[in-house]
Amino acid sequence: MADADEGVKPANGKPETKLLDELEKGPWPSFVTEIKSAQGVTGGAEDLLGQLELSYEDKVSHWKHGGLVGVLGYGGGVIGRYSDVGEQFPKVAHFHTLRVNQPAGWFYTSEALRTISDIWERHGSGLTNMHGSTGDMILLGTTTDHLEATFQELTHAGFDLGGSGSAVRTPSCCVGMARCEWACFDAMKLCYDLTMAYQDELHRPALPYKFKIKCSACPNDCVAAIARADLSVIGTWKDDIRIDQAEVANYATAGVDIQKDICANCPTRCMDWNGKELNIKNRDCVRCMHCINAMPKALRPGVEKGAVILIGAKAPILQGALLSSVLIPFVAADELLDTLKELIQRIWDFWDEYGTNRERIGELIQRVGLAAFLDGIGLDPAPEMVSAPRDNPYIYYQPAKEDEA
Amino acid sequence: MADADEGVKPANGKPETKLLDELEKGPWPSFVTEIKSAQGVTGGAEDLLGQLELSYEDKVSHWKHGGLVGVLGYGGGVIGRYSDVGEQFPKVAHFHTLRVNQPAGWFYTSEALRTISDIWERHGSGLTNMHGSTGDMILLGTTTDHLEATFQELTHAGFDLGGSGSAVRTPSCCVGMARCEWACFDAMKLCYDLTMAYQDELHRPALPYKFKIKCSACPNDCVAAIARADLSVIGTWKDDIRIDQAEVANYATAGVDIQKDICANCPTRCMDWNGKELNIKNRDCVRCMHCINAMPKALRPGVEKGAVILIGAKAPILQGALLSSVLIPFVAADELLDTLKELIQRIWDFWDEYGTNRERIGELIQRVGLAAFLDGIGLDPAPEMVSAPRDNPYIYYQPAKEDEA
Amino acid sequence: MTTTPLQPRLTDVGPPRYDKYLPPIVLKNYGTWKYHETLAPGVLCHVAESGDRLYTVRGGTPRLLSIQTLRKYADLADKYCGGYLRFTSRNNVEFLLTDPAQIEPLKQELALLGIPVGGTNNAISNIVHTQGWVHCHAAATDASGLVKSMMDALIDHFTHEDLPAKLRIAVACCLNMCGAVHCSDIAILGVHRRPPKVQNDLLTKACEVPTLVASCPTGAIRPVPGVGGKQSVEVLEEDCMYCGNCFSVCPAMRMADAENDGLSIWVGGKVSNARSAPRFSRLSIPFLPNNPPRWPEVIEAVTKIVDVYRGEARKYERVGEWIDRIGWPRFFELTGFEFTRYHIDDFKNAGMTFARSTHIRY
Amino acid sequence: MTTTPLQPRLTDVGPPRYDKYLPPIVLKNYGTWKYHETLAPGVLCHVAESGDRLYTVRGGTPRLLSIQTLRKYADLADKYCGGYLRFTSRNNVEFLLTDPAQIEPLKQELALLGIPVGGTNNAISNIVHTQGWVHCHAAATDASGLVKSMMDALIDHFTHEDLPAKLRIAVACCLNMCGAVHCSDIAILGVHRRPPKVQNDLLTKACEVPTLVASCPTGAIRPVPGVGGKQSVEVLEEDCMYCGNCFSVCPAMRMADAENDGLSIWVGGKVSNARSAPRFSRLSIPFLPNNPPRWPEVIEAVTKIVDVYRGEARKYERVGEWIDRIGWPRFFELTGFEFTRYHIDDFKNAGMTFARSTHIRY
Ligand code: SRM
Ligand code: SRM
Ligand code: SRM
Ligand code: SRM
Ligand code: SF4
Ligand code: SF4
Ligand code: SF4
Ligand code: SF4
Ligand code: SF4
Ligand code: SF4
Ligand code: SF4
Ligand code: SF4
Repeated sequence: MADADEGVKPANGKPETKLLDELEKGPWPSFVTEIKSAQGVTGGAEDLLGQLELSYEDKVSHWKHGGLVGVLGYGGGVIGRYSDVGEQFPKVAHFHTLRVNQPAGWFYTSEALRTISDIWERHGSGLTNMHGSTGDMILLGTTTDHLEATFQELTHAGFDLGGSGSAVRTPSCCVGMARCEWACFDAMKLCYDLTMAYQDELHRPALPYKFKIKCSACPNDCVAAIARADLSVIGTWKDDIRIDQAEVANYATAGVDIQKDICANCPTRCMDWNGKELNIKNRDCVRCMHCINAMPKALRPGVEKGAVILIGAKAPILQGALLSSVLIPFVAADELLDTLKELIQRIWDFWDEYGTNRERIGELIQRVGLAAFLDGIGLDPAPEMVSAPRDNPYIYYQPAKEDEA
Repeated sequence: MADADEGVKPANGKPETKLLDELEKGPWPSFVTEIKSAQGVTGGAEDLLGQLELSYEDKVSHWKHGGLVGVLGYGGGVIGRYSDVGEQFPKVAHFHTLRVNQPAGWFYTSEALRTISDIWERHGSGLTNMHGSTGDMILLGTTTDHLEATFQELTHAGFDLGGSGSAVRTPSCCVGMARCEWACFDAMKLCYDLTMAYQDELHRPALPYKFKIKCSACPNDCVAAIARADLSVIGTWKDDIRIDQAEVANYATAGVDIQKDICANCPTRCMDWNGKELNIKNRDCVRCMHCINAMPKALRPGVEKGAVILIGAKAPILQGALLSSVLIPFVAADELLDTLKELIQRIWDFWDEYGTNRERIGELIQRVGLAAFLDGIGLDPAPEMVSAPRDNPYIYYQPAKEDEA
Repeated sequence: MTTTPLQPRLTDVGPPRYDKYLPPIVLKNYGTWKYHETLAPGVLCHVAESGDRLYTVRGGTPRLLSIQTLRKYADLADKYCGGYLRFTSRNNVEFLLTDPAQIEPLKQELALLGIPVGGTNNAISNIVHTQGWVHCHAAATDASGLVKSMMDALIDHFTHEDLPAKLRIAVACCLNMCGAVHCSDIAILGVHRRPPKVQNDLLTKACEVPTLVASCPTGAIRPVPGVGGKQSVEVLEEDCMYCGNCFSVCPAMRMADAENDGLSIWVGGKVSNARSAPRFSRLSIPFLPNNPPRWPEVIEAVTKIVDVYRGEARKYERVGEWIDRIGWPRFFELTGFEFTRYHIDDFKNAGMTFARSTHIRY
Repeated sequence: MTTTPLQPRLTDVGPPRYDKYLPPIVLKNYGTWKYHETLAPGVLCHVAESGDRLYTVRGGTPRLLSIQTLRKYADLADKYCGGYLRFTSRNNVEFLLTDPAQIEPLKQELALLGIPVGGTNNAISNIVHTQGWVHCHAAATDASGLVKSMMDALIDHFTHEDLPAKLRIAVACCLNMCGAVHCSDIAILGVHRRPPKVQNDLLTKACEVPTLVASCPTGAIRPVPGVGGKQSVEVLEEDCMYCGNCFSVCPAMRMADAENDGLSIWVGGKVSNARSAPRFSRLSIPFLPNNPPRWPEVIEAVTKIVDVYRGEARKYERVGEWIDRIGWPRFFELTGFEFTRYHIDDFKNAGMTFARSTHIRY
């Protein structure tokens, strides 16, 4: 380990940051510059810079596990963080983050941004993440005694904390109907409604482990729900793709090779192009979006819109990463909120009963089997739930067992 | 259970076979007729019929496990079988089968068939399977005292027993160069040479479990090696597919839709048809055979021929069915025998050391990991061995371990 | 039967040399075949670089053959083929001719003998199968009878090349799956649905308890004290999925159960590397009753699959490739088979079969 | 900092209503957008059924933003967008304009501020990343510094739409993979390569032994008697694959190791359902050293992948789809990366990744 005192804390009080300074060079906006620009606000940014420079020298993190810190009556929303070189960098000795629930679709007014900035100038390091990977606005670094005050100012400004711990995590969604022509349901509204429905579960951890909800309004999945949400709501449609043949022709004229670029890239090859008309066998279309993506002026999703509900995505630890898998193949847009609320309740009941500590819902399903999970939450099996039926003959036939009972 | 005495053994001595008689009706040749036609030979066929009728009534098998029966000095080649209704059907009370190693490619002369028939008339039920699933000629049913005599007559006629138990099993192969234009190596010769090389291992079980070898001379895999051989040798080629453009044009004239039937079915879409010439981007061709299969007069495998060596297929029990997977991506045809003999020895050494009782080689590889297996047999890892590299980050880095040691 | 020991005693002579029974035209053109043509269903013509032509007539067999029938084959080979014939990897018999004029007479004689000619190209070939009640202790069903009943129903697809592609059917009478039915376009599999009934006396005599315990894929067997101080076992019935492996290693674990044994049907497997990679068959119908001698429920189901496939698949699409294109939901819709909880995998790699995309057909 | 408690104390107010900060043009045309066009890299135009047009200018950010910068964004929004702006799911900032004449002035002002415009369509967008040494105890590497170094190298592909398709890069600083890097075209993952060093005093104070034992995916942790009669644990080093999950639940399991920590690189994942199904990224380089402040080895490797992909892939092919077509052997050949034993999976579903066909390119 380098001699920290020499390396990072010169006489003038501002840390010397030889290594980090390298990261102010180059064309991409620099996070080091950001940290430096907050140096005026509080000492936090300054000591953060010092500790970070030390990490760059040592090649290890200088943070320690946080304890249980938070605001009154909430069990989450704050990540406690302590420095293991706190004597050297006292202003980051405690350096907790607040997760602030973002507005749906990450829309702000200049006003809103300034309000947040002002609060964070009064109470924190002046540093943020816009946004955290789950979707929250992250207020990066403050001390325990400022948590409650920050919180109260936030709620009075119309903001609230997001989730952490074994709780519902801050739901997030794509921009959807606010700016996207492909939205098959109102992702921003649904995301908001669900967030409001689960304020208690979000703020007071009472689940076996974290539970993440993400809504993408079409199969392009611009919030990566399928990769990282315990419950993924992804828009789709049931009827035929709407085609404007004149616009198809325009694309062809403009140089799109309809056969090669569009038809040959269709996963089920359900399109035919005869040089004049594009014909889609909608029965075989899997709503992948490719043709629509490639010719947005010519093709549009159908009008019978809704969403697929998928379950169980998560990062690798413990039992290996999972992608969400289909739980309900289609729910009409206007039935989504009610269906989801009922479904989520049944899922939680099952999880509560059978889940072990720190077992994500996806892992529980892997452990007990999808069929048992469906039984448990009262859903009928459907072939859409699997990419293919089983190939192994190790079947636990139930009738035999029932006879015996 | 039905009253057997009433149902299947009337006064005249010949069993009444009401149910089986149903299976003499209909256009497909009947195995019941076959059994009946052997009734003259010995009592075996007769009592077999009786016992089988009983099974058809009872819906259970009336065979019991066999003990260790066999011929002098061999540990395999005979499947012992006893009836659990032996008092009723004394001529099948003992009813063992002999597995006779078939000639490569299942070629016979009328002479050879008659020789076998005569031996089996003298010593057995007069019933056979042409052939068993592994490939052997199956002589179906005799008593212990006839085994040795049958064996000796067989060896004097130039035949020998096949494998059973924890031994090398009778290798088998496709018709290959004897009648197929696509053969990329001499499957019949290789199969024969390997069979001869492992006579001892075939006849005297000394492996942890069964070990099956199958050779198909091209990727069509007409002996289903990849589905059921512990070691699969499957022919392929390295250079370009040979094209006769004139014949391609003939197929087109004859009604083959080259674009749709041929190009669009190519798994890597590496073919182009401009209405006149078929162009193959051989760099991307995975030697699937489809285009060649569909136009055998126009397309042929290249001339740099050899085989892929694959390992580990098996039926489901214990740990789930496995398909063979690539072990050596390419071995030139003339190096196959030597390469295989050396490889097999190394595989057996590893299996011998690390395999548990009744653990097929494929299961052992699953258990210890392919990389560890490769280390063990001294092969370098190659990307052709996997459909894709790992997706989980649970890597047992070795350097760290080595440092520590 | 008579017993005449021969001298000297020969061992390890191995099979006949690989070229011992090859017809002269094959020996001459070995490895130099150029292409082939199909002259009719079951009749192939292979053309060598030399220009020589070898004609093959393929006949269906019940696999279980008496020596009387083998001798008939030998007679036919002598009459038409200079004495040469072969069997195929799917238990058909092939007569190898050099004179094309002999094809028709041979076919007529085969017809008289009740031997159907066909099984080539996009036909249904012979059904690969196992011993069943004819010779195996483990069988949950008979194999030969099932095959006979099916081929009776499907024979027109053997004698006519009228399917989109090859269709391979196989039968195995228990989960050991002799014959590797697990990669067939349609596989019929005998299944038990009861845990083994432990026969204690036999067990203590005939079985090793540790081997027995280790034989269970799900760990459902555990040692318990038996009678007379010897160890026995008990089966945790909740954990047993009736695979029968314990019975394979120990006859005291009786599986057979007339009421509960039966058949399951699997579809979409393949072996060849043509177009798509080899793959396992997938569960189509979890259970049908054992209904000898003609298993009408099985015949109906298999015929249904063949008919739907024939009507819907595109040229060159094997069953599994066809289902890839139309999707499993549509397969169940078209066949009318029910999708049940049993179709959802719950063994080791189950998670890999969950539908991890929004690719859905409505 | 000052602390001013407010009255009444509000809780569970939730986030702002979903439509609270929407610009009037969005409120008017909500849910009735018709199509969009790209006017330039980073500049989109969405056209509503009503004919209204909404212009979006997308700027890159370092995600870690000071309030000074937020205020700058606010000023720009006031000046050009009636005060409205948004952030994207990949941490870019988007200015929402109704007057197309304002696009150029805005872009010029952004350029002055050093904010690059781009990231749309077939460009590289911003890199999703995590806390790293800036805020997390678990980090095996820094995230922000890596991202900055990479984006400096790749910025031309952000400002130009010059790739075959979208290319998504992500960084996670430990195997927890915050941000779900596991489905990225290119993922950079911080890794440990040493088993945890157990700190006994801390352990007995801060950790529950059963939870700790249960936390290990490979069962490498077992309880042993600790000092003073309290339980502690030991790590079976042979079984440890350095995932760090034990450290997540117990600070006494120290993972950080300056010498042995480093990076791995993964490729070919995707999230969208476009064309092919979503999929995980696959191991490309098992280990590169932690070399701050600029991680040249990582930059070189990532640049290599991007360059090869750009040169070889067809239009619309994401990285994984491109590799599907050319095969993994060729990927390793083209990039010059070594294929090692580490690339071969040995976790639970490993067998499913073995090459179970003869489909090989030579
Ligand atoms: C702040 C954030 C990363 C970021 O820089 O954006 C983050 C930071 C941490 N994550 Fe995470 N996770 C963050 C999004 C994610 C995501 C992505 C997502 O939510 O979409 C994932 C992958 C998806 C998933 O949940 O599976 C993720 C998977 C994890 C995991 C492993 C997952 C698991 O449940 O097994 C852990 C480990 C744990 O919970 O013990 C973890 C744990 C942590 C902890 C709390 C570390 C710990 O062990 O206590 C990190 C605190 C860092 C700090 O000091 O601030 N974090 N974490 C993200 C939350 C910001 C926000 O609220 O917006
Ligand atoms: C005769 C034959 C079926 C047939 O009617 O054709 C057969 C019959 C038996 N097989 Fe088999 N197997 C036969 C080919 C196969 C094949 C196919 C192959 O070899 O290509 C397989 C699947 C491939 C594989 O090996 O994985 C096969 C997989 C099994 C298994 C389960 C596999 C495993 O190793 O786990 C067993 C169970 C065992 O060995 O305990 C088994 C066990 C048996 C036993 C010995 C029953 C037992 O538990 O003792 C059967 C004896 C029946 C009898 O009374 O004659 N048989 N068995 C086949 C051998 C004929 C021949 O030599 O030509
Ligand atoms: C005679 C036999 C080899 C042998 O040594 O016995 C054989 C012979 C030929 N096979 Fe085969 N195949 C034979 C079993 C197989 C098997 C194994 C099996 O069925 O158990 C397969 C793998 C089946 C699978 O994938 O499940 C097999 C997959 C093929 C294919 C690939 C078909 C496909 O599209 O998937 C071809 C190519 C074709 O037919 O276009 C082929 C093509 C051929 C050709 C045309 C090769 C040639 O040029 O001579 C031969 C005649 C074809 C025919 O029957 O239509 N052969 N062929 C086997 C005849 C069995 C039978 O009696 O029906
Ligand atoms: C703004 C944003 C949503 C939001 O609520 O924030 C968004 C917006 C749009 N996405 Fe997206 N996507 C956004 C993140 C994503 C993500 C998530 C991610 O990257 O983490 C994905 C999944 C990526 C993946 O598969 O790994 C995503 C996959 C797509 C696709 C599918 C591309 C493909 O071929 O795989 C399209 C269609 C296309 O671009 O042709 C698409 C198309 C679009 C369109 C064209 C939709 C529209 O008509 O408005 C929008 C502008 C496109 C653009 O950036 O080129 N969007 N899009 C996100 C911008 C992130 C950024 O700053 O770069
Ligand atoms: S997920 Fe679909 S609806 Fe949502 S922003 Fe992306 S493309 Fe638009
Ligand atoms: S949405 Fe996808 S599957 Fe449907 S027609 Fe278009 S490209 Fe094909
Ligand atoms: S595997 Fe190939 S070489 Fe052998 S018979 Fe079949 S098609 Fe011919
Ligand atoms: S052999 Fe298969 S992969 Fe190769 S060109 Fe022909 S169809 Fe394509
Ligand atoms: S499949 Fe089972 S019952 Fe049939 S022969 Fe093989 S071991 Fe015997
Ligand atoms: S039948 Fe199979 S699962 Fe049941 S006890 Fe026997 S070995 Fe175990
Ligand atoms: S990926 Fe690991 S190190 Fe990075 S923020 Fe998440 S938990 Fe911390
Ligand atoms: S690092 Fe992971 S594998 Fe190693 S002991 Fe800890 S939990 Fe187990």
